[in-house]
Amino acid sequence: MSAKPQVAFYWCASCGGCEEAVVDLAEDILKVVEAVDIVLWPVAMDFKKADIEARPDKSITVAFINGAVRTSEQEEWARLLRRKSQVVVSFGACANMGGIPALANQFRREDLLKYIYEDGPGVDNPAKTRPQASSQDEGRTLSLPELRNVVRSLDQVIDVEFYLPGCPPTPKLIMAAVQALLSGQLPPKGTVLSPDHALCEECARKDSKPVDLALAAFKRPHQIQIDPEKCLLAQGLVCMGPATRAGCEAVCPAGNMPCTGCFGPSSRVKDQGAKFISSVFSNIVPKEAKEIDAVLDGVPDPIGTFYRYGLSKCILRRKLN
Amino acid sequence: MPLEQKLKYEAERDVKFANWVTRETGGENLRHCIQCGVCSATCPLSLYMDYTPRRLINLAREGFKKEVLSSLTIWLCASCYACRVECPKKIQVTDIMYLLKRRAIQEGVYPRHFPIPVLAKEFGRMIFLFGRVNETLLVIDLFLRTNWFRFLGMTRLGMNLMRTGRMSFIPEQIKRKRELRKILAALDAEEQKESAL
Amino acid sequence: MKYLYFPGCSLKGTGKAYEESLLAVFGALGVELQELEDWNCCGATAYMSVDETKSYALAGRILALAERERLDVVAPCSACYLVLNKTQKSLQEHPELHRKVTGALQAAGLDYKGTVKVRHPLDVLMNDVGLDAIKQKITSPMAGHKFAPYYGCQIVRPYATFDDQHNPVTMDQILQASGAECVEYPHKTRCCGGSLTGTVPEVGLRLAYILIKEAKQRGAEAIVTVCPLCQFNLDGYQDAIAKKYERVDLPILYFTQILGLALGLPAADLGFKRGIISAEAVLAGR
Amino acid sequence: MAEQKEHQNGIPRIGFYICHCGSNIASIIDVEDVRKYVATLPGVVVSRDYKYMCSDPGQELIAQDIREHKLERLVVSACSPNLHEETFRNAAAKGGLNSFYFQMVNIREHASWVHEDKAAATRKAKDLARAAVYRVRFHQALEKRKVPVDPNVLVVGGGIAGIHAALTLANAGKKVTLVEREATIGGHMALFDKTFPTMDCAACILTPKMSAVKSHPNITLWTYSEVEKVEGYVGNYKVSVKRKPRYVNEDLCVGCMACIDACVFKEPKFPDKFNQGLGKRKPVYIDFPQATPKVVLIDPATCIQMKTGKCKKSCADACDRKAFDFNQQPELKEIQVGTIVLATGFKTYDAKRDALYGYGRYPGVFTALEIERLVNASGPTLGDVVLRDGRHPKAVGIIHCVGSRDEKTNKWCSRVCCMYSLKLAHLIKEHSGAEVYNFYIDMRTPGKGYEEFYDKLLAEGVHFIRGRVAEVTDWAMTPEEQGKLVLRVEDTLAGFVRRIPVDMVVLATGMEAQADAGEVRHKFNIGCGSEGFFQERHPKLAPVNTFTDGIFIAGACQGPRDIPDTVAQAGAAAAEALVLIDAGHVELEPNTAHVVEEECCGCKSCVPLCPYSAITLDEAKKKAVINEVLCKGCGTCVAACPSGSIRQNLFEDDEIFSEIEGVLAQ
Amino acid sequence: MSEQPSMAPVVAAPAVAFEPRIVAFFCNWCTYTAADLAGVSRLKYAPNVRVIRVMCSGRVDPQFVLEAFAKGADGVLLGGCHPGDCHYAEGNYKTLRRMRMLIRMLKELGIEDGRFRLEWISGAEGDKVKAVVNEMTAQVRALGPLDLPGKFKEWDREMEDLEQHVNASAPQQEEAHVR
Ligand SMILES: Cc1cc2nc3c(=O)[nH]c(=O)nc-3n(C[C@H](O)[C@H](O)[C@H](O)COP(=O)(O)OP(=O)(O)OC[C@H]3O[C@@H](n4cnc5c(N)ncnc54)[C@H](O)[C@@H]3O)c2cc1C
Ligand SMILES: Cc1cc2nc3c(=O)[nH]c(=O)nc-3n(C[C@H](O)[C@H](O)[C@H](O)COP(=O)(O)OP(=O)(O)OC[C@H]3O[C@@H](n4cnc5c(N)ncnc54)[C@H](O)[C@@H]3O)c2cc1C
Ligand code: SF4
Ligand code: SF4
Ligand code: SF4
Ligand code: SF4
Ligand code: SF4
Ligand code: SF4
Ligand code: SF4
Ligand code: SF4
Repeated sequence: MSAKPQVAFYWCASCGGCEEAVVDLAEDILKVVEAVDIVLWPVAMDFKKADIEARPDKSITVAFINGAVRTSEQEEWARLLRRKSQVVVSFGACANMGGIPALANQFRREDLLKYIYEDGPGVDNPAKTRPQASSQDEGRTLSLPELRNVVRSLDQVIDVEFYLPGCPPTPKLIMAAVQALLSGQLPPKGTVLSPDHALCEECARKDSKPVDLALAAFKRPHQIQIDPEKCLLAQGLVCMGPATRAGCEAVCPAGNMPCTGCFGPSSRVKDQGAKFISSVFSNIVPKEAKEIDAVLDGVPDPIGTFYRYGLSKCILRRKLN
Repeated sequence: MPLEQKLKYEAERDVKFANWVTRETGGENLRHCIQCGVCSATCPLSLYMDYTPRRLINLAREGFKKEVLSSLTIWLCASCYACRVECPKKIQVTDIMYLLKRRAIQEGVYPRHFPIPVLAKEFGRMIFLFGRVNETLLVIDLFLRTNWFRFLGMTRLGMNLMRTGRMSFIPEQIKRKRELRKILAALDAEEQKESAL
Repeated sequence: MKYLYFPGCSLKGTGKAYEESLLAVFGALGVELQELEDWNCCGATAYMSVDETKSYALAGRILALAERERLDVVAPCSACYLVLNKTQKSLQEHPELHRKVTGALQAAGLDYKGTVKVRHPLDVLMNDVGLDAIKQKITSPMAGHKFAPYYGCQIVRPYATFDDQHNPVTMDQILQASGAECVEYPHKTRCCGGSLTGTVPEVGLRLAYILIKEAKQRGAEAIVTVCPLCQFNLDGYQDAIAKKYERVDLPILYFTQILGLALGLPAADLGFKRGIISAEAVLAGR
Repeated sequence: MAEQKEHQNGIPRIGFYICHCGSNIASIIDVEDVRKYVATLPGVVVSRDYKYMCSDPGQELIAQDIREHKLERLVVSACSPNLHEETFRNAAAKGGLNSFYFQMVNIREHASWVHEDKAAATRKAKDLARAAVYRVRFHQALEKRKVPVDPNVLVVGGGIAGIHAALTLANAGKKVTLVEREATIGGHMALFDKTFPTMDCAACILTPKMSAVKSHPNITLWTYSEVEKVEGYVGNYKVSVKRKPRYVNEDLCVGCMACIDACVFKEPKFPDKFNQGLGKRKPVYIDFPQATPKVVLIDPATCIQMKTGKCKKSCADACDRKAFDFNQQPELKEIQVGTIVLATGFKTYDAKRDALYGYGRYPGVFTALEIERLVNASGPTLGDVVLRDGRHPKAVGIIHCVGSRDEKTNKWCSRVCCMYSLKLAHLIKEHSGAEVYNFYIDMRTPGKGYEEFYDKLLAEGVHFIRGRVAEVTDWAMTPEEQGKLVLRVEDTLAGFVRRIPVDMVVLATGMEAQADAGEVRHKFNIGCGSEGFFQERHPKLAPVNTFTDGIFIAGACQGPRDIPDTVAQAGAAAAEALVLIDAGHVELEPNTAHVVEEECCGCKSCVPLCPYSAITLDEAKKKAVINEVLCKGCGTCVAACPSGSIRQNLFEDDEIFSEIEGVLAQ
Repeated sequence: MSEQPSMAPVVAAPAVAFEPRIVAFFCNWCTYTAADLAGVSRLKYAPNVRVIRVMCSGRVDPQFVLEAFAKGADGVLLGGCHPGDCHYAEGNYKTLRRMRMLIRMLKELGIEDGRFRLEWISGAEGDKVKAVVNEMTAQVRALGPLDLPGKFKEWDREMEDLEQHVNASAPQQEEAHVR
């Protein structure tokens, strides 16, 4: 076995963006590849589960796992890698907080399956067949991973040492993390590897944010001509910047789009959505319930807005039913 | 004149009755009465009553059932709501009068020669039969049942009403009597269920 | 403007003049009244003494029928007005009663959600039609006539919200709008003894006598009322009053009759001939 | 009994104490069971119960345990922290522990007194105790802030309460500003001829006090003035007062009243407010001869010069001292005080609201205040009791409880009207010889010499009829009722209804909060009870304190009361103010908020939320900063900071989260 | 000392009828005082509410409400001064605004309406404390237990088999994080 650190990459419920982010390291990736041995990287190389199972426990130096945990297979892999690795890094918004896949926590699994396999437009499935966890075909037993009732963040399934935030994490943060790991100068367990203050700090529009927002209406980006200089929140757009951890260098606001919160909250906040509500809505104009409600109507999908990347980490975890 | 004993013993009180009154709709805050007497003073009929409304309230909350149910007061009450509007403690005197009337009819202790309870019952019967009330028939019926002699004295009024076209001997009826009876029957059933409990 | 019309038993019987004049006046003012289909007796106050829940159910049926039409209900008879409003309130306040009554209604295929508004003609005239609109339509004002406005006990107490409980004024204003004068009549809401005159005449007659005498003393040529029971009681027993006290002979009219005259409607359409005490003086010159 | 355990690693050593409060707590809550249970919680090394924790031995017990068992945190389950939080903080300090390492659990007001089910109440007591035990771990050592107290005092309202409080403070050497809304001080008492029960002459006892106020070197008297704005906090209030223009220079006028004689209106023509409209006054007037200050003023609504600018101004000409100034403007004054006494008094119930009593409709119906003026030797009739048409009444009916003890209007008993009705009955009888009827529901005469006064009236032959009058009418049923006002009432003691004809009806209207009490209390940031009177901190133990430190209340603004009680309370309020002034400083709760600079992103979300503008943005650093002197610790900004960068002493997120966890853990 | 092994028997046996647990956040100046007043007046009300005192309803962070539910509350009551009466001038308006949004959120996440309630109760309204507590207790009782901790456990049960399977031969057991 070589002396280089052994590194694994794994993807759970992922869009591929996080993989892309690793590739986006450009020439830096070469440095990384040089410095380490990659023992698992499904997107790029072929490995077998049995190979990993065969390794001694804790023999992998660090595993980067991205994507939310949605199926039994992902769960199994996560546990397996946990067992084999010294350090697990939760990589990207989905792994950290459930991400986009966690929006499914607003629905019952049954309803989802029914829609996908029966009711959805374009579905042609008169027999109403659904994938089964295990089925017989020509005398063989075929098995499929099982869809879980709850979409989970990685740390709701296994213990995690560090978190790389972002959807996906920026190359800069990834590189910094890799260097820290290689150098062995590790922050305390549980650390999110980006600055622990909110995004406005990094945002070029910060100075144009008025002291008193006094919002009387909320808008969605397509409804207005967005002023490219002015604080987006001040324009009535729901910018999650103040409740979102910094580190992305405000790329979304720079691109004229409000922050949607993919970096998650600061370390002092348990629930990003609740905290955002508390800050922004305390400062709206009306005082009467009715008028307040009229303003709130400007945010038609509160869950999708405040928990776009974090429903798994909402204190309530999912919709009850 | 025979002497009447006015002393009351605790044994003569019917505590259950008092509790019943305060549990019925309308009687809930009866115990708050401060005996100010404004109900009696405002009542247009109190001058004929054997117990003024105030005294009746006190008798009821103390549980003097016999006195309360056999009093003329409850039958003299014309439901004008004056007392209820004036009462400083928002006691629903008129509704209390109603519930005492109902209880008196149930227990059959109302004054026999007094036509009002009869009228009330007759009224109910007519509604059950026709769904509406014909005042002419109601009055005739009433007098025939209580004091047909007085009826003769009223003929003048009758003639006047005939003359002005305000009297009719044909009862008005509703079309869907069944529907009405179903409603009333449903309530009877409910009541039976309750008493069975 | 369109309303459901709940006449109640009286307006079809002894109170015909009220119905006749009301329909005429509302017609003249362009207010449409649609009679509630297959209405039943509201139970008035008497039924309350026999069975509370059933009396609420009677009123409940009326409200349920009315709710289907999605119109406010106009209930001109004071007793009906009170009973219907009381039912509304009691159903709201007492969930148990609400359960029983709606249960019974449902047993008969009806339902009541509680959305009906019960209105009095005075309320409608005052708040929906408006005094100004009425004044504009007055063609033969009742100038020189003096009336005692008599509201009786049940319309403003205790459920009405459209006027003061102690000193109601809506009818005064309507009479004044029709050009008449109102005498100061402190008895306007006093009980007339109506429910007792027939049964305990000595009590009812006295109350009626006091009311009529006082109106007369204050210079009224008629008592004008809103309640068919009061009208019947005050009008019908004047012979008996004469026997017991003195002859008073004062016509007892409905406010709709006066308003009708002022609107220029023919007296014949306003039920004047139905009064036992004739109202010739009021009609003089018309 | 006690449970003691050894140290548990990582968690601070906690002492738990549960109070029986005699049987107040112990009769409902199984104190023993709670004590045993809490002993099992992590960190708890001492768990005791005691009969009266707040007693000296109770406090000593705590102090000793802290020393002996090296306690690091303290939890006491007893009554409301509003009552004894301070007591136990002190006990902690006595034992050498920082007083904020303490958490109080309220199992009396919030449990034993409000629940009947013993098991459930005990369960609740355990839950609450557990919450405190969890919470207290996160407590931090804090110090109270000390701020100096400005020795100057503001007294608002110049009735007998304000007068007495101002004089007491001034006599103690403190500088007092007395602000009165009307043109003269004196309040309601200045309207009375005699006062019950001793029947001393009101003027004889009041006017010397009024002039003492005017001449006292330590009192600044601002009449015809109102407080506009109050800022600051205990010990340091900044108050703006608006002085309304009298159009007469107060310093020049000596009150000779030559101007009033000289006014172009030869006769008084306008209703005299001071005399309840029973008399008339001119546009230039003085409320009454002993008005303090003795300075005339002009009513701009009736003065020709003020309305049209075209008057001969004979008044001004008649003034030797050239005191008139028709161009006077309102003046805004600012003062700095440390404490405030509110003595804004009451108003009487509007008798028109009881339509059936005919006030405003029948000229023979009067309010008690009007009668006070009629029987007053210096009133509009010089003490002659006459009807509005000049006749002398032969029979007078006094109706008690008008606008009192009536759920349609005011629920409460106004406390003084029985007594003043007796007083007026006596005076009317004395002045006019009329038959007097008092209609009462219950006769309430609790006070020194009060029942004796009632006894005297009984002997005088005044009629007392127990019953609430249903109506006053001019409608006669019998010849003797013709031309009279008839009262219809049930004589409840006789058991029948009576009609009683009289010539004059007196309505004993009750006492209500001032119409503007709601606004005034906002200005001073104190509370009102549901009846509208100012809310005291505790009905028995802190009757003149409010929930805002440094603001005290005295007299009828706190609730209906008579003059003896008013004066006693005014003295108490003055004493409370003196306590603060003499201590020289007050200690403020350290529950302020602060921004952790390196965490703050400068989003400014918090800045507009602070009601005291305590938060600003440091322009250089682009970070929010909180001025802890201005912060009053509401915590609104703390809850709102979207990145959790604001902390609040005593109410940290950790503390509250652990309290939530603790209260729900099972 | 060991970690509280004795805690289990303290909890009411499951056979007992459901008694809701309601966490209340009361502001110090109005609602907490009103609750004190209710006590001083010896008003009797349901023993289901546990009060957490804050200085102002404005201190109540929506996170607290969520946390209370997550830790086992069946209902959360928030009490502050009446609008216009806040001891801190306007804190309660801010509370109202943010809580209106929280209410929407709770609804979308399937928490029934009656479980969260915002009430303005002044220091003089001891009777209102009684009425509100009784009413809310009845309402929540009718809604039944929310029991989020139980639900969390139940949701995570779907992972148990696998966890055992993967770690069967593991030398030491990894701890699964719930949150
Ligand atoms: C008819 C009647 C008869 C009575 N007779 C007696 C009796 O015989 N004996 C007895 O003991 N008690 C009697 N009382 C009770 C007595 O009047 C009160 O106890 C006493 O007046 C209370 O004094 P106070 O200073 O609190 O209030 P007030 O006398 O009402 O004085 C309050 C003062 O504050 C001023 N003020 C109000 N608001 C403001 C403001 N915002 N800014 C500045 N100033 C303001 C007012 O102008 C007034 O001068 C009687 C009460 C009534 C109604
Ligand atoms: C049965 C009863 C029930 C009551 N209930 C209530 C209630 O529920 N609510 C309420 O508000 N009020 C109540 N009260 C009234 C209440 O008791 C008094 O208002 C209150 O106790 C008065 O307090 P005090 O300090 O003036 O007098 P006290 O309590 O009598 O105290 C006087 C103290 O002075 C001492 N003392 C006496 N003479 C001398 C001396 N010469 N030298 C030294 N010391 C001396 C005495 O020993 C005593 O300790 C009640 C009264 C009674 C009789
Ligand atoms: S965090 Fe964003 S980029 Fe990464 S897998 Fe999830 S959705 Fe894709
Ligand atoms: S645009 Fe968004 S991130 Fe930028 S300052 Fe405004 S709120 Fe903050
Ligand atoms: S009016 Fe009310 S309080 Fe007074 S005696 Fe009658 S019922 Fe009792
Ligand atoms: S409702 Fe009955 S008791 Fe009351 S005042 Fe009228 S008649 Fe008298
Ligand atoms: S500490 Fe509180 S509960 Fe205990 S004895 Fe003292 S007052 Fe009573
Ligand atoms: S003091 Fe007497 S008159 Fe005044 S409210 Fe009380 S009982 Fe009535
Ligand atoms: S809300 Fe928080 S992060 Fe924003 S400026 Fe204030 S303290 Fe800083
Ligand atoms: S805690 Fe309240 S008073 Fe203090 S700074 Fe924050 S908002 Fe202002």
